Amino acid sequence: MDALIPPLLNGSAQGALLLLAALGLSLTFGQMGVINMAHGEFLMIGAFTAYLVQQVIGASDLSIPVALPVAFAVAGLLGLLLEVSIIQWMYRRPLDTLLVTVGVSLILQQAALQIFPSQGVPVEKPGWLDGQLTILGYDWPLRQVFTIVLATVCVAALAAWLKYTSFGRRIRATVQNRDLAEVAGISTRTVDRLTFFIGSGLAGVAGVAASLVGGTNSQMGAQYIIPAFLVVAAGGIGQLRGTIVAALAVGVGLSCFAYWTTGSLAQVLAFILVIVFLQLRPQGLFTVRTRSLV
Amino acid sequence: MLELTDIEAGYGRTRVLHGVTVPAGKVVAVLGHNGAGKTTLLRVAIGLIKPTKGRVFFDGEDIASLAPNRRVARGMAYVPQGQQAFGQLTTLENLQLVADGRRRGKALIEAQLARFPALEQFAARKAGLLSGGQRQQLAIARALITEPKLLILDEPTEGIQPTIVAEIERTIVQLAAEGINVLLVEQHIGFALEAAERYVVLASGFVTRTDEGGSAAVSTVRAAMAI
Amino acid sequence: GCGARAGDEASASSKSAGPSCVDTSGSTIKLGFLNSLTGGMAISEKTVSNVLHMAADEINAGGGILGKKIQYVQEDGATDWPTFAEKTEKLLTQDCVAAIFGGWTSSSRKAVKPVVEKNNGLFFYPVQYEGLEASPNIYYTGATTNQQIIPAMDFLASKGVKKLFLAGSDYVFPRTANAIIKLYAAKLGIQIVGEEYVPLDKDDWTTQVAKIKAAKPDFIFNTINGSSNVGFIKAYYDAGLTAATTPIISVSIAEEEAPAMGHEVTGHYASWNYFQSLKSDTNPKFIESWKAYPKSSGVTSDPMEAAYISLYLYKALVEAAGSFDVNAVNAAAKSKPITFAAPEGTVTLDGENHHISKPGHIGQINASNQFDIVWSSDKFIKPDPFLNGYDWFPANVRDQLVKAAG
Amino acid sequence: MTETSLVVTDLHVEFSGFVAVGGVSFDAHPGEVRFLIGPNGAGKTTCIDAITGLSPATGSARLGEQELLGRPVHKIVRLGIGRTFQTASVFNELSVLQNLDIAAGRHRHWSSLLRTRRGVDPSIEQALEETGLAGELATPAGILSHGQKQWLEIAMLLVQDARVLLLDEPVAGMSQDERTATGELLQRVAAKRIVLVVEHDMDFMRRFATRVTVLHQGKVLSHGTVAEVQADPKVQEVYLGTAGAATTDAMAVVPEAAAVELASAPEMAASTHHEGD
Amino acid sequence: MTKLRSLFSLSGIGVFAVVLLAVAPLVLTDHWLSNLGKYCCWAMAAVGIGLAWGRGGMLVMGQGVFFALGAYSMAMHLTLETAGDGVPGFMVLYDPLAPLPAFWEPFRSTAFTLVAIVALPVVVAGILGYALFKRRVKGAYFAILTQALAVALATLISSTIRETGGDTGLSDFKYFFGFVLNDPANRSMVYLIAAGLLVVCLLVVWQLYRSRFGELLVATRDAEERVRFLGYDPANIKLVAFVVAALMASIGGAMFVPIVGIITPAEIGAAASILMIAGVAFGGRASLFGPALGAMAVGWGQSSLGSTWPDGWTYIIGLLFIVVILFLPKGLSSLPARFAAARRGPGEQRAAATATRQLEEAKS
Ligand SMILES: Nc1ncnc2c1ncn2[C@@H]1O[C@H](COP(=O)(O)OP(=O)(O)OP(=O)(O)O)[C@@H](O)[C@H]1O
Ligand SMILES: Nc1ncnc2c1ncn2[C@@H]1O[C@H](COP(=O)(O)OP(=O)(O)OP(=O)(O)O)[C@@H](O)[C@H]1O
Ligand SMILES: NC(N)=O
Ligand SMILES: [Mg+2]
Ligand SMILES: [Mg+2]
Repeated sequence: MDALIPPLLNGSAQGALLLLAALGLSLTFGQMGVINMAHGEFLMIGAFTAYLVQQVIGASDLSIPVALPVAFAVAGLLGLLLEVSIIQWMYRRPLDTLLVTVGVSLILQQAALQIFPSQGVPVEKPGWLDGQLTILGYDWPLRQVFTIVLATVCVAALAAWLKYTSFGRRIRATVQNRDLAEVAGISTRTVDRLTFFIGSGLAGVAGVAASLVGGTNSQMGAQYIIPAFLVVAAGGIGQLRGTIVAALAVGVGLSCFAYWTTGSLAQVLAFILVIVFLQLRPQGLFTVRTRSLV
Repeated sequence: MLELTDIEAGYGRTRVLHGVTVPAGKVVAVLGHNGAGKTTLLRVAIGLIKPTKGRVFFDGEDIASLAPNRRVARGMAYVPQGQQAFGQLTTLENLQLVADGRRRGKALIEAQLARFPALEQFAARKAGLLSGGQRQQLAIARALITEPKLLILDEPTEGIQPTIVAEIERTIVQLAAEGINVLLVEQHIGFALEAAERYVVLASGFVTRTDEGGSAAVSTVRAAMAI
Repeated sequence: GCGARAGDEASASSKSAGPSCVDTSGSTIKLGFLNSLTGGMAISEKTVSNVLHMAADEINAGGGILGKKIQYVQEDGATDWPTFAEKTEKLLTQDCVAAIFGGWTSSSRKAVKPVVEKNNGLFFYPVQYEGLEASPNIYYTGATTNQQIIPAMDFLASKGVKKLFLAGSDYVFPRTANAIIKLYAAKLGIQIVGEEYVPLDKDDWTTQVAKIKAAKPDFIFNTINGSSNVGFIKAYYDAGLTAATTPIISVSIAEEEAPAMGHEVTGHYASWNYFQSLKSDTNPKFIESWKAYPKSSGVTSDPMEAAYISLYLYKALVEAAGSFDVNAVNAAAKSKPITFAAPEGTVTLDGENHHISKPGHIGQINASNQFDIVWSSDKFIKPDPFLNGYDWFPANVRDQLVKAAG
Repeated sequence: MTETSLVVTDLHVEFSGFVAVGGVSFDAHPGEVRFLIGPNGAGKTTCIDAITGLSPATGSARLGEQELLGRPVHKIVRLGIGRTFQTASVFNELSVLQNLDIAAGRHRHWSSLLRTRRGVDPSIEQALEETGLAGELATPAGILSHGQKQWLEIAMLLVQDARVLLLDEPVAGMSQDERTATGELLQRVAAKRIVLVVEHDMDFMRRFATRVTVLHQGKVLSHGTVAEVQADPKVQEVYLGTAGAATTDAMAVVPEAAAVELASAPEMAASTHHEGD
Repeated sequence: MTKLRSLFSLSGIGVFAVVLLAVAPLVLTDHWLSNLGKYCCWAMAAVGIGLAWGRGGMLVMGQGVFFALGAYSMAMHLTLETAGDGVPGFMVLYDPLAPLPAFWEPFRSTAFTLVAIVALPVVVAGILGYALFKRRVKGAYFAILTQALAVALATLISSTIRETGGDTGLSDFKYFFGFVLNDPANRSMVYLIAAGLLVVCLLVVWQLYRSRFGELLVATRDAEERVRFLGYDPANIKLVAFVVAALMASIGGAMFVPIVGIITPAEIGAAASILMIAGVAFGGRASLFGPALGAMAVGWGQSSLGSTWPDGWTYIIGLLFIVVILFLPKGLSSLPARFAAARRGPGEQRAAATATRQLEEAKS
């Protein structure tokens, strides 16, 4: 039990954070096909926003609840800016979006390094997140529980939005065939912008959660980007439930490996396992097939 | 209703259409060999290609600057060539996509499912898994759901079984009778001429003949196509 | 045509260290500054770089070195060790600088070392490190192990610590430091109840902290570098650990880092040779100048101080030698004791191993993120990078290392 | 008949519970233009998919002595099976010549892959003539029109020297003249090869089919000569409707002379490619 | 016409070779010559990426993995050569008593090392590529997967400090197959080997591009499934390109070590792998010279702009990515053709005359 429960508890929180980081990607990458390598920097922007909110209203109990929507809006607007200025010209060559956004991510990192103190900024945990929950005799930090709750809320909201509004359909239609979507009466531009806004905004929310876990600095986004992509890919492109399962699996896996071996090796093992999994199931956990040939 | 005048258009530096004019008419047929530019012309009409020259009038208004989805909102509908559907969406979702936000959306879908039994049968199947003809039926149903004022059809019966071809041909005639305009590209010259009030023959991107439909002789048309 | 082969060493070394291209004829002298201004380590190194600029300005205002104004060439090591090597070579052979100042991680130093040795240049390294090194072309102004790690262990022993947990970043300094800690702990009768490493660029410590919590140590020895510390501290407090129950002693959290943790860290300890709170004759002036400096971060810290004095040390060396020539400088270092009134006190250079004597201090973090000094070594500690004076350090390892270092 | 034939026996294809093809048997021999017709969704394309290894199937599909089912796609092709697709797919970035050269590659030794192409294979030249694409030699295939792409696909099959040609709606979207030309091309090709055509154009079928198999809901509904099939009331009910009897299409009024005149390929080419001249 | 173009390219390679092998050693200082050697190593990897990505459509974002295979093979050998009979110094540091790890032992042998530099990438890329391509992993999946591999390998090396030197890397090599590395004459010899190998890489892709394989590769890029129906297994076609690319990266990595004198996980991880791609995209992914020249330009930019303007350099490289991909998806090497096309004007593009001429030419 001692070797199982703690990594399970830790791991689900780690998975929840990964899920938050991957959620936006499951929209912009999974649904729209844009490989946004600057997603990690949107997350970073969310974290810096949390810091700025704390600077303005103080590190009170309210600061994090306030920071969440603000970070969503700030990161979302930046995402929108990126879409309007660059991504919109690239929908017909999705692989190239990867390279363009690598450029964006380099620029955002450097800008953050120059705007904020180079050693990073402190984001403080509100008092109500101090303490632990006792589960089966094991302490579960409230901060971890909070991350899980936040991820659950975001997932539920996103799922509901995709399911109960026609928007989900429109996103998928737009990605599959822009011309056809356009002649089916869908304003593909609106769809693109809104999707990118929400996807980037979710990265901002993830950034607030991440700011409570590690350092808030120019490099923080780089830690999340590849695992987040792996999670989306392993879950099956465009499959929300796949992303959820994959994120939790990777989080718990990372934590278990780190518990049983070392932190560094855990990273390697988790990566290798996802890669092997993707090799076995190249379309991810949940697959959609069509007959179309090319 | 729809009128294209002196259209020049193409892809990149390749010019495909050279001063093409399509008159207004209830049912207008565009005829021509492979590669004559028929599809290109229809893409100009719906707005997927911006013409380099010429004007596009719809309801007496110049719509050249409107995006396709705005044109659809004004009552144009387009069935592209090649059995196109949103493969990852189910048949029903393909229809809901265009019915969303319309009054009586459900009823409109029902009506089309009744018209095409195969679609009803496979409503829950991903459209990408449908057979070619089923997909084509889906494409037509999708266009009809929008209750268009003008229907643009690019070889709508291609790949469809004869009984349903007959159904579609009947539908076209019926729609025309109901006052819906149709711009039709069709290889079945016989039917096209029968249904069309006017027709245009394209050859290598030039209009080689424009005339009244109905009584026109197939041989005249064929001659014009071969110029 | 082919050059020298293994075996004809003599001809090779004479060829490689060609005549220096340093130009000492003008009214200025070129120095190279080399730190990571971009990439992950910029977080720590930018301040060091800034303080070097300040020292150069000060020295220039005071008339320069041997009457020559410092003209510095700034290079970016970009947190990439091969880049450090490339830039070192560039500074020495293209810019012809008389000496290079900078670096932070031991990795960067290890990349620079062969290049300065090959070109017979000079490199001044300002950060505490794992020892076991002494290059004729490097001067070390940060602490070696017997000036920081060993005092920290002595302090822990004096507090009656029985169980110690080691947490570090996964690279050469923490690994080596912990290897030494383990040897010394065995001697002191302190039990090491666990050892955890996380890569420098990762900062999720939650699982490792869970392990620490389970191991119930009396103290945690922290050799984590850079922003990974933030994640460590956050996970530590999330888990309900506190300074009262499980204090941390750190060798890389200083005045600069303490307020950046996102959690107050009052009550924890750090082992350094310099604290801003240190009372010495020269410290107030140093703090004041730094606070007034345009690119200032407001607080001073040990690595900054070590960088600051490295430039003054160089000035002292050159003036003692009366020349910028490397061999002359090294000879001067050997022949007469070079001392310098540093903010940490009057330090003396060891001409043999190129390290300086330093006072050992343990500070405890207070509410204003400054350090209250709670323990000090009775005198300045002589640098002993190879731990010759410590019998618990295995002689065969020392021999092998010396041999491997050539 | 001594030449190898394509024999399909009791072919089954199932997609997660849905039976797309449920026990279809038919055969095709060199010298005939074999037609496979049936309502949309009857399983025609799926049959071809199964034979070419695209869909997993049970039953048997043999070319001569060789069982085809269960082999990977490219191995089946190497046995001499070639196909076209309902929606034409060619290599858009490559020129017509390059497309054909690649198609011809199956017979070359692998080492020739590393060498540069010198000259145009006679088979390619012939295929270009046959399909009237000679003028489009250097055109990137991506900018060919719909019909031209279909010809290119047929030409690729020709140079591939496939023993079996499976053509999925090869004349869809072609004008009448082009249909005629294509049909005649197929007749010529069929002299030495097995040709299986899926089509909904009944006039085309009437003109060129030797034997017809009708599928319906994954089963064989009927088979026989054109006349036999057309007369079958079951076929009329589910598929032909009135088209079985009536001649709505222009084909009926095409003067024989015109068709003959159009059959010669170069003129056909001239009529389809523009700008170039 | 095609023939002419390919001869033109060949003479281009000739000029390139003369510049690299004869002119550069005469005009450059030792420092810049060794920098140029470093760029050549990146250029080798880039030439491979051009083949795999530009022609084959496989966005290989983890060439660092293969770069590492060559680099670490070489570095282990050179480390052992420097250490003589003993255990390398850094290993003593972390665990004085443990022996040399078993996988180091064979790298004492020169022959084994040379074989490993060639065989390791072939075997690893072969197995990996076979697994991925047979399972039809492609597009973004492939890109992310290969990138993840590079990250995983870099992390693995970082976390095995005693076995591999960890994050600090391997450095301080004294000899290169018996030659003293500090000797300037030997250093220019090492440079010449690297430059020569780059020229060989260019010749290899030159022949591949003009061969039928080159056309097939493009066909596979455009319509992989369709290729299957022509009797080819696209997996094999892609595999060949992938393996060749891996081999080039490995050789580049191997030469990187004696030239730069240090190898660390940072040189093979995500950022390094992406930078290799930056050069290729910048120069022109599908062209012959684009990838090599692009990689060299990026390397040079890093050395020189990184010096004069360290803060700005990151912005420049970032903007480079954006501007080039956005406006010049075919890289700088497409500029001349663009200008030419613009001058020629519309209409003539599909000139039948050209086609006929080509047919005639091809027939003869
Ligand atoms: N995307 C494109 N880029 C360049 N040229 C194109 C493109 N699409 C079509 N063309 C060219 O434009 C011309 C007209 O094509 P279009 O598709 O309009 O013909 P069509 O009359 O619809 O033929 P079909 O009956 O075969 O469908 C053709 O010669 C074709 O090569
Ligand atoms: N992968 C699949 N998964 C599920 N159903 C499929 C799949 N492939 C085909 N089907 C179904 O099998 C049936 C037969 O399809 P097929 O494409 O063979 O029809 P077809 O006879 O070629 O029709 P058409 O004349 O319209 O081209 C259709 O109902 C189709 O929806
Ligand atoms: N020397 C250090 N802290 O790396
Ligand atoms: Mg068309
Ligand atoms: Mg079909």
